[in-house]
Amino acid sequence: MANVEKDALTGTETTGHSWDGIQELNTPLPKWWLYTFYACIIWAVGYWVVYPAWPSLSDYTKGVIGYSSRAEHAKEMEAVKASRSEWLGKFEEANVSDIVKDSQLLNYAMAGGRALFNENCAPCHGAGGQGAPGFPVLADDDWLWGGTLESIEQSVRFGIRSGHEEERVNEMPKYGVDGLITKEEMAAVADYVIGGLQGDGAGKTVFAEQCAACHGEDGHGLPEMGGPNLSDGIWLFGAGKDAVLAQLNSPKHGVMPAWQGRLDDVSIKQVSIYVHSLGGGQ
Amino acid sequence: MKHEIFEKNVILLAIGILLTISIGGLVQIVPLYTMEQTIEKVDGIRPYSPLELAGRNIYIREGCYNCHSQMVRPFRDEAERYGHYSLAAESMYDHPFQWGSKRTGPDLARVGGKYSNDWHVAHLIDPRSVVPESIMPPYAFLAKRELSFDDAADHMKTLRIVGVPYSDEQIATAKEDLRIQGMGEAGGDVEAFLARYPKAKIGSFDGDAKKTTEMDALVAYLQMLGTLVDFTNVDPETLYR
Amino acid sequence: MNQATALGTNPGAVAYNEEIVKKFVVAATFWGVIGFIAGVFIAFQLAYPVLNLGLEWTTFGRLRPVHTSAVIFAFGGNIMLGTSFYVVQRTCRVPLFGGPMLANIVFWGYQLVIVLAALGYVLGITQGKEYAEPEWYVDIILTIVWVLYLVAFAGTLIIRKESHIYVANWFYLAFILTVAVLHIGNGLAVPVSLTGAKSYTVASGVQDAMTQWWYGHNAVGFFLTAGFLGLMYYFVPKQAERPVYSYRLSIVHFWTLIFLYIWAGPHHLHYTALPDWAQTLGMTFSIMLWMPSWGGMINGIMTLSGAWDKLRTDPVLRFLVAAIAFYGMSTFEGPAMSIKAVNSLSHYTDWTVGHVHSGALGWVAFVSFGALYFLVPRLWNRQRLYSLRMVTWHFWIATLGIVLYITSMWISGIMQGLMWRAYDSLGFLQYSFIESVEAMHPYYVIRGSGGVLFLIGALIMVYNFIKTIKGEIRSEPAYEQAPHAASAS
Amino acid sequence: MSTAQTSSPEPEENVKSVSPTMAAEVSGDQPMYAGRPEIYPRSVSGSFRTLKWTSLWVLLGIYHVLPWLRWDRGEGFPNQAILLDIGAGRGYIFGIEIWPQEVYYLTGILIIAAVGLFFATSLFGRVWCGFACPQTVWTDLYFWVEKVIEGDRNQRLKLDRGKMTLMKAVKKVTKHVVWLLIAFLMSFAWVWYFNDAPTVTREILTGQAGGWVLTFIGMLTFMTYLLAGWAREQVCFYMCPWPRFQGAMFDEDSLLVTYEEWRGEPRAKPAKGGTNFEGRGHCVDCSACVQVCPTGIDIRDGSQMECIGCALCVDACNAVMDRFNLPRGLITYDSNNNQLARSKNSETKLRLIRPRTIGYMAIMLLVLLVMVVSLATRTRMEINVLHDRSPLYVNLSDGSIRNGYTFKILNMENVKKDYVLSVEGVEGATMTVIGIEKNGAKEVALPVEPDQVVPFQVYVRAERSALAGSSNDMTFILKDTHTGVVVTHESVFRGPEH
Repeated sequence: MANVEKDALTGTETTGHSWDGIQELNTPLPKWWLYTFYACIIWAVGYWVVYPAWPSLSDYTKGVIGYSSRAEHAKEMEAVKASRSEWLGKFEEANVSDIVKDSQLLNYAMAGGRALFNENCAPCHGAGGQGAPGFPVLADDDWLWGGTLESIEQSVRFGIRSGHEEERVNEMPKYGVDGLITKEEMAAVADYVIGGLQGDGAGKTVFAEQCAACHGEDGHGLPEMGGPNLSDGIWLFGAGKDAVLAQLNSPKHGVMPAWQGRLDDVSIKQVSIYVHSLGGGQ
Repeated sequence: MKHEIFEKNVILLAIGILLTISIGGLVQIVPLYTMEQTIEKVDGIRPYSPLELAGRNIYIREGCYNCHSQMVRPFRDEAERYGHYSLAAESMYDHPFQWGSKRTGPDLARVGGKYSNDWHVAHLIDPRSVVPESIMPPYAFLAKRELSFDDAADHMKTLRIVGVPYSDEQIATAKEDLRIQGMGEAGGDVEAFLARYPKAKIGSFDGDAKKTTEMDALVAYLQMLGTLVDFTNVDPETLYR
Repeated sequence: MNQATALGTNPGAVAYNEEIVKKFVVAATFWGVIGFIAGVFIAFQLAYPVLNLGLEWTTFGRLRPVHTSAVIFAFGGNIMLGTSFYVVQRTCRVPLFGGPMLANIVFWGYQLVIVLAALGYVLGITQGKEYAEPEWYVDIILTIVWVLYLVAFAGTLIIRKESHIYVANWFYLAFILTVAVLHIGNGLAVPVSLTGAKSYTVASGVQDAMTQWWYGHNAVGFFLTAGFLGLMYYFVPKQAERPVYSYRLSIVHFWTLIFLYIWAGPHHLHYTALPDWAQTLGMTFSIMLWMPSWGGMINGIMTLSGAWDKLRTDPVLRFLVAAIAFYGMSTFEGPAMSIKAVNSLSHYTDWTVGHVHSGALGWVAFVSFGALYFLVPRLWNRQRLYSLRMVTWHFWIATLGIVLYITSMWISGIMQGLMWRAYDSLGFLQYSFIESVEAMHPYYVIRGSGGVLFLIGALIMVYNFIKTIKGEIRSEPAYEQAPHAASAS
Repeated sequence: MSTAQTSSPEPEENVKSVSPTMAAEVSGDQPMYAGRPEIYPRSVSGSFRTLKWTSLWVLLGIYHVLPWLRWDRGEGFPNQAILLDIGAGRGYIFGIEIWPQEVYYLTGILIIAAVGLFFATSLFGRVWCGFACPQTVWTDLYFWVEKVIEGDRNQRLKLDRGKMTLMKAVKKVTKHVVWLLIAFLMSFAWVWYFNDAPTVTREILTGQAGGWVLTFIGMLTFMTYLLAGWAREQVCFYMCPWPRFQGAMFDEDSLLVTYEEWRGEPRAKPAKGGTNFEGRGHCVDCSACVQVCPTGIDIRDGSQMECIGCALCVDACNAVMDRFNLPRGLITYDSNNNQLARSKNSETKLRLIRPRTIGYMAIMLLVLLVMVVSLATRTRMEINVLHDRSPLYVNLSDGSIRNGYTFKILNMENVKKDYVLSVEGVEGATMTVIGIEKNGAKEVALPVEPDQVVPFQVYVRAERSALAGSSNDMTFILKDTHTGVVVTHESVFRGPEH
């Protein structure tokens, strides 16, 4: 190499080249740099042995401990479940109205109930119990079968028209299809109902004869038998005269499964408490 | 020093560089195409309906990915906050992917069905009218602008070229499907539409049934995110890889 | 250095094309300021969302790519193109290959790409892939411009008059070639129609994610690291007037750096739906990358070590030293953050943003400022910069800005990550997401203020340049070194 | 431009004594890699050495003793004055308790630390590196151990060059054991800050400590031993970013360890018994400054990155100057400007107050002020309110509107609190709280246990007529009935479009 010079300051040789006045020294690399680099490589190789690492076109090396981030996660979630078992005992012993009196248990039930609700109930009742046409809103104060904790727990446990032996069930007659009342009577009672149950016409008479038994004299509903409140402007199968007429003609009936058997006892309590809270906690 | 040959020959240096930098990318990318288990075998994944696709394009246009991820990681806190971890299968028809890299706002991979349509619309129009602490920009203009997606079929054909299995039927009914999903029964045969796009959310999302706006499209997209796979029917061990 | 003569003199009398470098210098300065302003603006949008202005063109979502593209590709890109043209000519002792015509096409083509891309973002035309937002038609123009750039650069190397290719040019060449490969690989897309802007990427889902971060990480690796190392290898020894520390180290760290860097992409996808094996590779290669990255730092800093006494009197050298320090810090922090356990906390948070900016503000911008301060008086043939004192003030103010930026983002990121995974005593999530957003407010204000300081520094630089180019000299106390023996008696 | 190399009359000799980083001079085929040349610093005494000892013992003392201070916080709360309880997410600093969302104080501390470093450097150069950095402190301590066991510079040189004997082996083993013990103590103390110190000490000594504690101790012991025992000055040369930042932070008025080259050169060994310093420099070329340097450099080569500013060479040189009856300060703490002035015999000026230092001061004071004010005025109760998203609002059967809120109260005090919640902004609004208030009231009493975060499900109900539009601003007001302190939280009440 030509023009190898010695740098006066460091005593190291240059490579002998110069580019636009820039020269290069030929200093050996520091050892620690090399060793640290080696250490990183050795660590990496070790890591490859232990963990999934190198792919082929169809598979990859699995690593000696058979690690999978998703399997780890599943294990962690199992552990979380197990850690909650002490709470489960408390839930098994207490009934729902005792649970809500204990603020810790209540918070626990709310958190657990929310998760259960989102998983199991939200598909029909909507997130937060916002409801959908044909699926009751659970976030308001209008309860078809009663809004107390116990009523809700029973609805959840045994379902509505679920076929369970303790199901909640009722049936509205097919006034139109079966010709139980005339077209005119139907129109009159529909007007009466959407008119806010006011006035004294034919509609009121029909209502008193045909409807009051289930919906109550004043139309405020009879939750014991699942007769909906017709006076509150909250409509399960749609508002307006057409919807009311359709229901009179050939009523739709919602079905909710019995959750006993699908969810364990503790889960049913939790979800009932959560649903109860959605409605404001009657 | 043997290194001189590189220092004296540009072509050799260039070839050396190209070879050196090629290895990593090839080893990491190619097997993702050839290895079968890369994309989990789960039921329910389908291509986007035309309205969802339009919504997704708006999502991309507005740069939502700058602040929202769509990738739930397999951690306890994320499972409890967002839901089941995301699968590769769930974004297999995403051209491009929108996993994101920053959570200035929350993850959206499973936002579908979590909140009401009303909330989404109010929130997009003015985020602080529902969440006072929010720092999200307002997107009121989406509600005012009618969706222009007349070339939905062209978009779907393009996607078919890059591998999304849209059927001829789906492409032929693109315009109709757009209408049905944005208007419900008034737009056409809902059942046939649902057969083409199972689990799609139908209805006027912004509450105005007369026209389909960009807001409708975006909310339709948001409301289906992460809802296609029913995890109660999936054996978790089949997802390990 | 003799201050009395102009700095641009060219003793070799080779007719270097310096007009083109001037253009790039002006463009880089201009876009830099635009990019910094955009950054400050969107930073404050996060603190005060009313700044989104209720207009569709000014939302954070549309302006953020304007900021990132402006600083990376417009500011950084013009710096890279400009300095590479300057360096390659001088270290090959020949004028630029292809003549002024080719160089001008590259320059104007590149500016066109920037303008088209930025306009697109504001109007909502984006491919939706970070740092690769431009749609297909811009991608195509960029590809053509880039190939022409390669021709001009490699052509100059081929016709060189020096026997060996200087190390700076290895890095520049690796930068040009790799960026081309990455750009094409990640940009593959099918347009919906030839008359419309919209296209769909060829890859989807997990493959697209991998491709994107193969690109995204190596945009950092080859654009902002390898490319700027090339810059460093010229301007540091030049300004310090010292030989490069170690030629051997150059070789070892060059090849190991470019080989290992390309593997690190999957660390952006830890714990995602990317298969575990790919994540392992991403993490392990990131760790192995640590020493090769530091090789560049050692070569830079040890080159400067012989000129340490100049630091008190050479403000340009300050920028270069601080840049290398920030480079060392970021390339340590990076591997640390690539460790899966750390990443599970840091990912998706502001920590990443802070990390990127310690590299971007501290390394890329500072080394660029150093190069610009070196180039301007030389290109315009001035005796010196208008004011060296103002360079110093630029430095003091900018470093304070970085301190505010990094500390706030660091803490906010860690806090965000901790809040997301915090559990209460019953074992339920302690914080809702929005609480973490609310908690970010003070940090966003501090970060924005840091950005303002950084911007003020850059504006001082612009003023200094305008005055320098006008040929003015500020009357100020000169920087004088303490006497050495020779001058003592 | 003249640099150091032209000024050294005998560069070869210089080279030998300088540059521990450089490999031995090998012409032709040099090795690819070179190890670290061992440095054998000689012990020295003087004012800077005293300062360095003081700083070392004070800092080590504070570090090891601080976690043992106690502070009474009442029943059920840690009584350690300084404790970072990661598991519980609490930080305790004497009377101050920090919750996770208050970590922004840490930002303030970091900013002050960074600006403080800039500030100190602009005044006195690398004082941090020379006197306070943990790397310096422990390395210095290790040097001292080395000296006590193996003797001073010359004895150590001899020992290392000599053959392995029993004595040598004993010395070496002893040294490393002591080093490891110091490292162990260092890591032990680290753990005290994150656990109750007496408890964790007992646990470790009785073998009951958890895996994390042991892992930390093991790692930190190893790192301290490696860095202070083996890597030493290489950490400062190659790895640490602060030397570079500090290098960039010097200005002409910063006081640095400086060799007065204009006075010292040309250097020469004095003639026997010579006191005549006519026609030559004051440097007697005794190389004392080189021998005492912990990083093995020659300060006479000028300011260098490798210099950590510990000023031991000042002490060494002053002793020599005294012996020759020459003025002290051939190597001195001085600024560039003063050196210029001194060399021209003009007036020197210590410029500690200058725009830059004032600026740094101002920033530090400002940040400090903000921190103090916010600490002094912070309330130890906080509320977080999350408005329900589905449904946004509910129509009730009597036509009124109800909104749901997830309401969280943070009681950051160590006593049980009774709060009263009310709302403002929506006419006639009443609240129900699940599990607490069933019927709707304008004020609801909410009890919260000490140091707890408690969530409540709150429903607010209002008449349709009270609403101005679909979104109504509403404020929650929480009052501490004991102290009267009030905190408010802005929220919204949603209703249908009118």
